[in-house]
Amino acid sequence: MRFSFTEEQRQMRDALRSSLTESCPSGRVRAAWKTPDAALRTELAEQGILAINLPEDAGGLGLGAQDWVLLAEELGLVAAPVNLIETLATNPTLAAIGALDLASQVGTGAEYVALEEPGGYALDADKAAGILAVRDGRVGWLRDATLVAQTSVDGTRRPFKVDGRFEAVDADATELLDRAALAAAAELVGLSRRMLDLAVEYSKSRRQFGKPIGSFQAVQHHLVDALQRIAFAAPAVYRAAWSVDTNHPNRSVHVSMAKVYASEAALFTGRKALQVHGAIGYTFEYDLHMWMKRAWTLSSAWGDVRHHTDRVGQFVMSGGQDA
Amino acid sequence: MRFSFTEEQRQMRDALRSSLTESCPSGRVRAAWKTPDAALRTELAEQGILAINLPEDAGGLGLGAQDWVLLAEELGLVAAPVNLIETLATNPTLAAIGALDLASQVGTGAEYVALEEPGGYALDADKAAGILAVRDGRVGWLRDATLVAQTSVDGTRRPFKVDGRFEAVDADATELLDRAALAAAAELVGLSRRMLDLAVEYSKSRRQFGKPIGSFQAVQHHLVDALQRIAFAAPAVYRAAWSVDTNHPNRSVHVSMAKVYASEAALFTGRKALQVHGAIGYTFEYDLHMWMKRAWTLSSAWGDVRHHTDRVGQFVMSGGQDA
Amino acid sequence: MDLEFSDSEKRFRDDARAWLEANVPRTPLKSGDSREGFAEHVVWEKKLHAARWSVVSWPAKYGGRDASLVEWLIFEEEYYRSGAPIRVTQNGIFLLAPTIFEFGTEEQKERILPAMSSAERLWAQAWSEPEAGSDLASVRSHAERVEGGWKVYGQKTWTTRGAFCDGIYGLFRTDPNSERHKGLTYLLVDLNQPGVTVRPVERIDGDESFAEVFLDGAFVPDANVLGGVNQGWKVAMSTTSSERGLSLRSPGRFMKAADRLVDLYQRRPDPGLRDRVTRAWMDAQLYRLYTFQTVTRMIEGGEIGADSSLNKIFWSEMDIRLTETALELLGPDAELLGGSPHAVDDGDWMLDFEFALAGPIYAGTNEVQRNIVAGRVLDLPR
Amino acid sequence: MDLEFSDSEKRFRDDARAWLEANVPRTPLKSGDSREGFAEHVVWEKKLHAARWSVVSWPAKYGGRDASLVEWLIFEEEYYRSGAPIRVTQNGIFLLAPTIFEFGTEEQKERILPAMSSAERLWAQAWSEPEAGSDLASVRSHAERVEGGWKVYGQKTWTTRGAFCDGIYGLFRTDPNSERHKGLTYLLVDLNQPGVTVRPVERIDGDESFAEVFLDGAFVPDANVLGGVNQGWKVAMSTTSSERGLSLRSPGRFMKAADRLVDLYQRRPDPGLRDRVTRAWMDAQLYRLYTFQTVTRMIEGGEIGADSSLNKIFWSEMDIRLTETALELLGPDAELLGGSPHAVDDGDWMLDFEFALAGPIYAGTNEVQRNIVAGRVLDLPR
Repeated sequence: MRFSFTEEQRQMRDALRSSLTESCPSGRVRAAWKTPDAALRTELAEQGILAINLPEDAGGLGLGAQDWVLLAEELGLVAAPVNLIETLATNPTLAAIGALDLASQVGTGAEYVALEEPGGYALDADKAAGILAVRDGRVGWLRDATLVAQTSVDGTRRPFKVDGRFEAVDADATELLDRAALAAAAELVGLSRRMLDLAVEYSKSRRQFGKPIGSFQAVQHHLVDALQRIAFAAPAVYRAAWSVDTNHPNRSVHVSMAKVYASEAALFTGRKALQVHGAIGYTFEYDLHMWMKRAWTLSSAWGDVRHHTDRVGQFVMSGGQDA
Repeated sequence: MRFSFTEEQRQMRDALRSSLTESCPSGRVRAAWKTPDAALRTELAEQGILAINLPEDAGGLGLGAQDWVLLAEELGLVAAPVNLIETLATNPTLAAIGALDLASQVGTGAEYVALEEPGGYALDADKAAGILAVRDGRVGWLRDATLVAQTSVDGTRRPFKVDGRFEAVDADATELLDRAALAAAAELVGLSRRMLDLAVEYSKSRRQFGKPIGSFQAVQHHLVDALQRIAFAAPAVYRAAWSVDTNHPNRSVHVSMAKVYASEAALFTGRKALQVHGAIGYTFEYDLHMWMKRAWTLSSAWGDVRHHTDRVGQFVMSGGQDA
Repeated sequence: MDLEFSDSEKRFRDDARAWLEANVPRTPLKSGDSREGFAEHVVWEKKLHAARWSVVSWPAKYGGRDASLVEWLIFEEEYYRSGAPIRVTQNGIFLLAPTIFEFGTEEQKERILPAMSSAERLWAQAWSEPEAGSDLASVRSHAERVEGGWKVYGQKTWTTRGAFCDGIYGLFRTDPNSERHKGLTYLLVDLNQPGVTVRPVERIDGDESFAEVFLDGAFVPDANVLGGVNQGWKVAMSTTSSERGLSLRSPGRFMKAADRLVDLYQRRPDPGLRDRVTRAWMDAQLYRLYTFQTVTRMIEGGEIGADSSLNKIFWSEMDIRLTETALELLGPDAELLGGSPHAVDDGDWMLDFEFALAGPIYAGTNEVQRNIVAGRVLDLPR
Repeated sequence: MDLEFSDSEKRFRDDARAWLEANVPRTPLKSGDSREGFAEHVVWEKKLHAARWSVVSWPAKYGGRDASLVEWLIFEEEYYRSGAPIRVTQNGIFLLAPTIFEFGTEEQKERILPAMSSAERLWAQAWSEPEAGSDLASVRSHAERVEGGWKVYGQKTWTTRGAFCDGIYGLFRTDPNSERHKGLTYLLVDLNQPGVTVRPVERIDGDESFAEVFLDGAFVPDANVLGGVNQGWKVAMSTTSSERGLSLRSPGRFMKAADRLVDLYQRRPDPGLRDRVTRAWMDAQLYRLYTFQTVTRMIEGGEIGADSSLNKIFWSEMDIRLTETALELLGPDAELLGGSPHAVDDGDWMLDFEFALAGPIYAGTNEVQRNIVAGRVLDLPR
């Protein structure tokens, strides 16, 4: 029993944090609301992140969820305008079906494979070399797809309603969607951490009634409650990464728990952060809303709280044990 | 549109408050945990309260729910160890089935008619001249009843599991149970008000960290949140009284709303009051727990929050309108 | 107690409903918080006024119908029920006007109120400043005495629709040696004059309805002092009490929202959310009951007082619960904005949710409201 | 990351489970918080000790097995899973002992710990006083210097099972000129001596496990000073940190409660409460994960620190949600106490709920815990 990351995993996290702090300030996120940020995929590819969980014969690092979960969290921390979730989810599927050429091109950032969310939308489907989808419990390609562009409340997301000829492949659908839900949960933890940081910093500098608002117990307790949810969501996410890597018999239950707690932590933290900020947080000019909107969308994408609670409920009510 | 009580109704309320403040201090409630307080029924009878909603030809005052709802609230305020709910509920039923002799004896306090709660228990059934029950939507007497005594967490309540030969009578079951739920809701509002008062007073006198705990924002906001729930539950209860009197087409919906909000206000206020008190509130010697336990029992008796929410839900989802 | 409406109240409702059904635009207007939409809304306001529905509770001489408070609530219910456009005049007619009725001179009433009810001149509130949000007494904007009036200096923020309105109202420090609540004056400032710069600020929902107003020597004639020099705090408290009380959010708004939510549930049922949908409907009804109780108390000579703070806490948090429930029903469709081909209800729920999130912030944060109730109602120590 | 248990950990679990299955009393004991039940529980504690299961993580020489923290958690899981009696020794072994391990002399360890692990001498905490609850630094009980030790005076309250135990531990003001955190000393006071009066205080659940302890010149030998004269605050903070941290409420307790709740749901299903039952189960699992993460950090050289406050907030509020859900499932049966012929699960859920309600109060109220996190973790200003 050892519930911690390796030194190497933490170093990869730290390295990505350094590079993103430099390369992906909030202004870059804001710019991506106007113009999609194609360069960011390339930059991540250069750091090996798009190929992290591809096999070596597809140019990948052959690593697993425990290795990328902290990186996905980092992308949340900066609200990076890039679809890493889809890539982390589909990479092992591409390898499993032997699409190694395509996989290696995804790894270099030359190509992008879209994945239809369970809700029926696929991000950036117009730029995808292929669209994977799950239909009736099976994975497959959507060929000759028709795309209907939608507008998301998060301006960096470009969802399309997709439909097409379904061409089944031999891959595990639950594994695929579990990876996506896990990556989303990790991003949500990162988003939450940053929203809390913003609110804590603001509460120290903003003065009302002659003192910093962060000295008022009501504000303090809002922030502590958010911290508590984040602090407890994180181990659920990390455990799920281990369960994905080890293909634990209760993997899906663990992923669902991760998604539930991470979604709720992000929604709760967003609300409390906005409340602590007051009107400034309600402006487009201030950064908070970009994190908050990503939190709203990721918490309902890849299975929302109801969906994942229900999945755990089915396990528990049928006598499932996890201790 | 006039949503207020008459001067007369308020005077009756004030008169009962004066008399109960004198006659029913918390020590009397405490004593009733050991020995049932038979005298209190007689005292209420002498003030006409047991006969308030009996017709004049049964020695009653011929008044309605709008006249007794504030009185039930007063009984809650002092946690009076008496089953007024059953009497307020069954009186009109006794009149409706022509049991005027029995009704007049209930009105004088000489007899007591028990009413089986929807959960299957009847209070003080061993002392009852008769036990009314609702089975399959019909009202009737339980004749030759077997009684199995239970122990309630509220030591002033003496529930019995009852069964017997069901002898149907010609009375409206929903009306009967609506009156009981309304009376319970009113008592819950009174219980809540007193628990809040106790907590407010305690928070002003108890000092920690060099000041009254009532000056801490966290404590203040606990108490305000309780006050808000009580302040909003009360009009729901008062409206339901009017709807009972006018036999409003949406009477049951209004009663359910009253019971839901009053139950939640009482449960919430109890929790917050206990938290504000700390350990002292957790002792048997201190009064708070007697109010709190009555709140626990009355919130689940006569239809709990789930039951009444569901009843409103059926109305709403079937297109019911109430404006 | 009589919770039936009187025959005349019922007739009033029928009249309002009939007019609204005949006149409410069938195609929704553009957002009243955008410049283009604002103009469309002003046209609608003028139409309302022409039929004497713009300010039903005002005296007829100012454009109203002398309606009772109950009738006003009935009108509000019908207004929201009909799906009529939001009132871009609301910060004038609901927040400034009650203060003018209470503190204004006859001259002010006759000059300001008819132009307000007819939407000739639109008013924006200017309470907040960069250093004064919930802490209203820390305003720094000030006014200097000049011939015939005042010159005003400073910065006001979050003046909703300030970029489109004609005037603002707010507090200015008129006694430079004063502190906090003292030495403040309630002034009405014309925005169409030199010394005024208005910078629109985009909100998170994409509308540009916030504005920052920079004042650098704009002139305010003595006639635009409301309630006396250095009396501003008292006058403003009256306004904020109206703001928090009855008029800011009437029950009809939430009853309509709850009905829409029930309708959404019926189209996308999810048994796990049924109780929450029911509760949202119940909450809206409860808010209506509470309001009728308050109105009765006012009619019988009572006051709103600090109850308006309980009120504000209730509706603002109810609105969030309600809209959150809608988003949960929508699940992955929740994120789609209006204009998206697959958006449900044209994406309105997300906009409603975003707007609801502002509820616990504006008009005095809910933390401040709870402090007010703790001190004034529960008499808790500071 | 390796979330599997090692083979030796699995063997440890198997051993514990086997012994508990063979030895846990089949008929539940009377409440350990009643005098009669307490005696029964002490018999059980001695049996636990005889098989060396009473303090698994202690060194063998004090009665333990030198078990790791992970093994201790495993033991706790098995202990609760087996339905074994509550530990009436817990305020000694979980709260006092860690402080003795950290601050005690060798003599103290050898004298106190074996008698504690064998349930020869049972200890009660004496933190609270009438004027010192969450504000521990305001203790008024004091100790006067005498030949060979101290005489103690004052009143301690809420000393759980104080009426049945042999000794108490707590803070006393030893420097009469000191204030607040200074001049306090951590003393161990024998209750079986003149100058000690113990008054049982009944709790709301009917047990008499609270006690008030009146001290009027009782003697404390120098050997019972823990950690040095006037060093009491530092020593006590160590204890309360243990108290709030790992040992007070181990995950096994809530996992067992969640399993019982799922079982209750299966007997009395109510789809409207299904998600909440599921959530209770998830919460217990989450608490386990959080604890394993903390234990790993400690094993790797880290400290609990203020995280223990987050921990306490979580489990105490989870426990209330869990037991409230059970009561809602029970509906009108919830009020029936044990002994009632129709009580479900012998009325345990109501007792569990009542006990859960105390969670946000004892061991430092949750308000104080939130203040601690705000200050120490978020570094918010005072």
